[in-house]
Amino acid sequence: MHLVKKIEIIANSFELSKILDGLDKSGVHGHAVIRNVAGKGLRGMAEDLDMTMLDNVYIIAFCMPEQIKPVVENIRPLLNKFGGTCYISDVMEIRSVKCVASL
Amino acid sequence: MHLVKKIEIIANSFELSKILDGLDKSGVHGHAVIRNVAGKGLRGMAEDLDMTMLDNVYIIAFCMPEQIKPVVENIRPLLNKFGGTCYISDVMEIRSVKCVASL
Amino acid sequence: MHLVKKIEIIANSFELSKILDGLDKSGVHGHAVIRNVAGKGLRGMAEDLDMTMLDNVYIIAFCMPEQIKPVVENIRPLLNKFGGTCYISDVMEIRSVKCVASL
Amino acid sequence: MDMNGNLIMSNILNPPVLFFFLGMTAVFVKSDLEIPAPVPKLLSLYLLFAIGFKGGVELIKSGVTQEVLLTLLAAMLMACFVPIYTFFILKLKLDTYDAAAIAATYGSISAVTFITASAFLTELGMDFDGYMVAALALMESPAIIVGLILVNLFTVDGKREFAWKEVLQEAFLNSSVFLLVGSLVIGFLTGEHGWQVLEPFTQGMFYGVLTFFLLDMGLVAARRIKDLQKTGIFLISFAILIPILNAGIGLLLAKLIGMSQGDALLFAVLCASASYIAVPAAMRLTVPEANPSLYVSTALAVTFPFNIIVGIPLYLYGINLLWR
Amino acid sequence: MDMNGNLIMSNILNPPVLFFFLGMTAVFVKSDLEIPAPVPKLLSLYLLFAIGFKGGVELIKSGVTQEVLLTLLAAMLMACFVPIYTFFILKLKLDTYDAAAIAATYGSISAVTFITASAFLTELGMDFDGYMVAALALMESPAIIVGLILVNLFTVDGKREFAWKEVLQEAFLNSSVFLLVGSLVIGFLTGEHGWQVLEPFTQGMFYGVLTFFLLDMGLVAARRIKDLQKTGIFLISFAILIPILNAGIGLLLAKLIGMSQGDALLFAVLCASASYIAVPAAMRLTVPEANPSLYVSTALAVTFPFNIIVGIPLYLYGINLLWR
Amino acid sequence: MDMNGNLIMSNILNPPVLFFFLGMTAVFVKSDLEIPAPVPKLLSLYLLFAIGFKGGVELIKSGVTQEVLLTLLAAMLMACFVPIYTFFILKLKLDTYDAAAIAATYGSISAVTFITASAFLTELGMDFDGYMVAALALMESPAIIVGLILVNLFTVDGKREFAWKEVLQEAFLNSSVFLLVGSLVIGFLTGEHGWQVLEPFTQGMFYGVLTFFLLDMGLVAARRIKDLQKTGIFLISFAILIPILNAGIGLLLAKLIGMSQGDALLFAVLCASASYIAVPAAMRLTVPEANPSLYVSTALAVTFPFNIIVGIPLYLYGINLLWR
Ligand SMILES: Nc1ncnc2c1ncn2[C@@H]1O[C@H](COP(=O)(O)O)[C@@H](O)[C@H]1O
Ligand SMILES: Nc1ncnc2c1ncn2[C@@H]1O[C@H](COP(=O)(O)O)[C@@H](O)[C@H]1O
Ligand SMILES: Nc1ncnc2c1ncn2[C@@H]1O[C@H](COP(=O)(O)O)[C@@H](O)[C@H]1O
Ligand code: NA
Ligand code: NA
Ligand code: NA
Repeated sequence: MHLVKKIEIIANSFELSKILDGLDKSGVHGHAVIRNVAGKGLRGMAEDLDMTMLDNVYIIAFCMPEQIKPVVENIRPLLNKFGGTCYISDVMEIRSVKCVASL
Repeated sequence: MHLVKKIEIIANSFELSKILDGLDKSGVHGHAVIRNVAGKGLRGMAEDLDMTMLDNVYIIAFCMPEQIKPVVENIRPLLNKFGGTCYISDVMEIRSVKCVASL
Repeated sequence: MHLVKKIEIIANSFELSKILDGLDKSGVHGHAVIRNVAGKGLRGMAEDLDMTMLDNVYIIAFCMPEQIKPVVENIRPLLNKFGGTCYISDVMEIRSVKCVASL
Repeated sequence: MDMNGNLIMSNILNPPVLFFFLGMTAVFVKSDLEIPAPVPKLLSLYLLFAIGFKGGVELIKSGVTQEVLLTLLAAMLMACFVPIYTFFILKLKLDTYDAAAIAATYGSISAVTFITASAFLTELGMDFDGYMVAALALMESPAIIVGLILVNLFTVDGKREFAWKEVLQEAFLNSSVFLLVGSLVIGFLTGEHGWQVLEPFTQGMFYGVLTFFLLDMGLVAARRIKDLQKTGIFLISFAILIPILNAGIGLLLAKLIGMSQGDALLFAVLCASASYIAVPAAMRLTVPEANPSLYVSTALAVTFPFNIIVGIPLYLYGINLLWR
Repeated sequence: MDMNGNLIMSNILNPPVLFFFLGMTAVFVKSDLEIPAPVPKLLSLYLLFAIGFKGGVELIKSGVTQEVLLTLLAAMLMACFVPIYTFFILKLKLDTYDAAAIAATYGSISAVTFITASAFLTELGMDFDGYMVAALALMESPAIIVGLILVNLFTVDGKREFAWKEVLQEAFLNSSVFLLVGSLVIGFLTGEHGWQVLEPFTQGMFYGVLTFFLLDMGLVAARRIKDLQKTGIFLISFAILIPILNAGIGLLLAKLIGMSQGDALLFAVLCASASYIAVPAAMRLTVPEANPSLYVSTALAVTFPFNIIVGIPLYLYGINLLWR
Repeated sequence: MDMNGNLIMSNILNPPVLFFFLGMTAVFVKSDLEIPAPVPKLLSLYLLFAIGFKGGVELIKSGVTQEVLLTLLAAMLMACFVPIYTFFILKLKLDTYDAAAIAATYGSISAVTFITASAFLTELGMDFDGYMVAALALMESPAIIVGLILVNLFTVDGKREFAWKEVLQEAFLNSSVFLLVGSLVIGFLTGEHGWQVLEPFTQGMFYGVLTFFLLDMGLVAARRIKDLQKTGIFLISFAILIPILNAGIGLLLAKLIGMSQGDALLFAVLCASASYIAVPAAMRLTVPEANPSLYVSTALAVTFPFNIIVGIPLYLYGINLLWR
């Protein structure tokens, strides 16, 4: 097992493609997306979900520690413009044939 | 980037409003909620999902470290009474115009 | 509060029962499952979701630190064969009547 | 017995019951068939909407007569009586919390069983009255309250603090009761005119949706069956015998107040059925000490299939005897 | 006034409107009734599909006459005029961003309000033309563009860089407009023959699905009502008075170009209604500075219920006066 | 050729095919139109339920004659022959794993293509037999087994341990096969009587649901098209030519055993179509070495649209020639 970084982003669903592009540009090509996330942030409730298209997505991406810097640079402007939050933490990856750290 | 705390709660969906109230009272106003979470805990499977209304929710909230104490005080009684689990970990927040740490 | 381990697994939905069996065998009996997770990994997009049955699940399980070793042993072969990723991190558990650490 | 056998066969050879079997079979042979959430919830909302609306439309035709009031009174009575008497039977083997929760489950009703019975009547060409839907709505909640009172009376920490407001809300405003009563009232208000415009939706598709829904119920019930091992023989017998007993009492009451045969069957089915949605939700909230897998599994994996497959034609057989 | 009262009553006693009330009531009494996602989205896709297809089939019958072109021209005109004049009213109290976003919301339309009005007409036995659906489609997008131009003109950092490509895409290819126009074109291409095979699906179930959908709209609208406290009396008055005004202008225009009564009602409803789906989505993307709870809540919690309950019969009353 | 052109046109001008185009267009113009999960799954369950049930009801009318048995035999034959011969073609360019997976995909069938063809026949007023649904069910699974045997024979690590129990389960009890066969049996058991009560649901809505579903299939197919770049010209040609070849073989066989024209079309379509649900799921499980984007994308983005748009009328043209 070895250390990798976990990126968690919660944002409005319309930002999704922009954020995934941002991750991709930063060299983070793997991700998982959970849709239909309700929530409350600084811009008020996102409760109507798919009715008013104001629902959130929860994006998880695991990457190598050195990729964090470009990710921050690419994602921060999006958060500043459209809202949403991004957090980074440490996790250990179980080595498998194809894993983040083996790339 | 600066340190904030991540709170993760998995509980039955009927506890949701009580838990969100508890977070709110503790000064944690932002949260994200994922519904329709299946699972198995100490009270058995939650598989029937929306059929028998025994499905779970997964609640994520990021907050300042000093808010953890009141959160624990407010949430623990709910977990003791109705079940569910609550975990806390460290994450780094990407500073954006409006972020937890900038409040 | 005391330290427990968080296991996160993202894998194709058809692996779900195998993975849950693996966790169970390792002594980890509690888990939560989020379905309909879209994503991109090394085997390409999982976008068609329930149409082509290539959607992912996101499995979360909290356990005692000493359970990690058997979990890795049981899960790694599945990841090697069918794909998917598994990560482990440290979290603090809020003690409640019935919690992982109280078992 | 021949007649009874015939009734069972003609019940079983109905698409809804056969699809219920198909769902159970899928679980037994480990097929990966599943009706993904939230489809089952959508179907059940539709069924409540359609049955409530139809009941309301027919209620305005029949009017609120003495017959109606007697029926509703009988319904109320059974909804209070059943949880009380079953509680004491259950106490023989279980602790107060579990006994009260299961008693409440059996005091309340299963709308799907009712709907399946009404579809069965329609097929046999037997009439029933729209106000039976009102009885259905009325019988859903009282058992929840009775159950809680029982817990209050029979637990040592006498002064258990219940959030009564919350309990009443859960009992009378939970989504099934609310939608059923709401649709009934709207059906009543819009009457024949409203019926005509909604007919292709509420009537035409009704039988098909019920069939599809029972496919899912079969899946859900069968998945619950493995829970039954832990439940023990006492509860399994309870889950079959008590419905028969309740149906019997219901039929006698129905005969007494002179219900029609169709109404009597529906009433018996209401008495015999157990709740696996509203009451479990309320019980987890208000009696968290009780074990959900006990009250959900007995209601869902034993009583529900029993009523759908054997109960409905059996009670009809009873009616044939009593009303002759 | 008596006539008007009658119209309101006969509108209110319709299942769709009553179920809208039921949804609102559920929120007020804190019932846990909810239509789980993504069912509301499915229902709204269905409604757009059905209304678009029907409109297309009828358009091929009527042909593209001068009448049609005049109607579409009037629609275009109102879609551009409304956001401009309301922007200046809103600027009196709000900043440019919020004013432009709300103006765009009211310049666009609500398909559900249109559909409810068309169901109301059908019940009253009043005819309307299929090409009104084309007007509906045409009025959805222009306000988004107008709103953005207003932001561009009235903010200090004059040279705001808009991703125009993205904006136009959002305006003209968002899922509602796309599905509506697509279904219209397909209806036009397949004509009477396509209509017959799809009829049980697009026509038979239509009224029922609308009813069910309005139940959900009631839930959504009522949940938004608490947001209104922060909105203030200015916006609430705006959200009632401007629709009436717009409907009035619409009716005069309709009279001028000689629309039929049914078409005039639909046109008035288009002018009076505000978008709570397409425009909010576009505004969050293009004017993130504006506060979504302002433009969503006024459109959804005030204007939408007002139009559904009071507006539709009120505008019909106006037609009765003007067309006499 | 004129006749063929006419057939293509009258096929293309059908609502289902036009909505399929609309879905593809939505992706090409980057509209955000989407049918949210799990709606597509619900629609496909409905279609299997309806077609299976109808097939069963009709099977009881026709009885199990020699004709039926011959048809099922032919179906079985093609389901085993196609994966074997295509495997060797594919091996020319691909490794064993990918070749076996793709071969299995083309040996199996696509229920939606079959259903679209049957809707097309209904519109043309051409009859077909209910037992073709049994052929459909029968042809879904064998290719999975054949594919695995091929992998076993042609990979170096000869003694690959397959969990055969799991494989057979996946092959014969996967949700599509299970629901289809189950509905067929239930239709057979309930017969005309069951048909009548379910008719508004299984028949009335059928065409509309198919249309709506094809809208989603258009979205899904078009999203897959970008994968085709990596696929290369060999596989794309394969995905068009092999279906035509298979349909041709199917037609000859059909002529040989004397099928009716309607049945022959359905049989040709079964031979020509490729599975993008059951087989891919089984292959990911049993041959994880194969690249899913190869076998899913060719089946979904090339063969499926080809069959829906060009294939069905083309095969009918062939029938016109052969049966003349
Ligand atoms: N402190 C927080 N913890 C968890 N989720 C949050 C938090 N703040 C915001 N969110 C999520 O991020 C979404 C957008 O936030 P915002 O841009 O602040 O409106 C919200 O709807 C929440 O789902
Ligand atoms: N150890 C665990 N890891 C992950 N999720 C858990 C764990 N224990 C319980 N849960 C989740 O919490 C829900 C309620 O747990 P319980 O109150 O123990 O029945 C379960 O249905 C699971 O979804
Ligand atoms: N680096 C990553 N970060 C987050 N999720 C991932 C990552 N890599 C793979 N996944 C998820 O795991 C699934 C299976 O991955 P794979 O086996 O590599 O195709 C993908 O569809 C993603 O949802
Ligand atoms: Na009962
Ligand atoms: Na407007
Ligand atoms: Na084939």
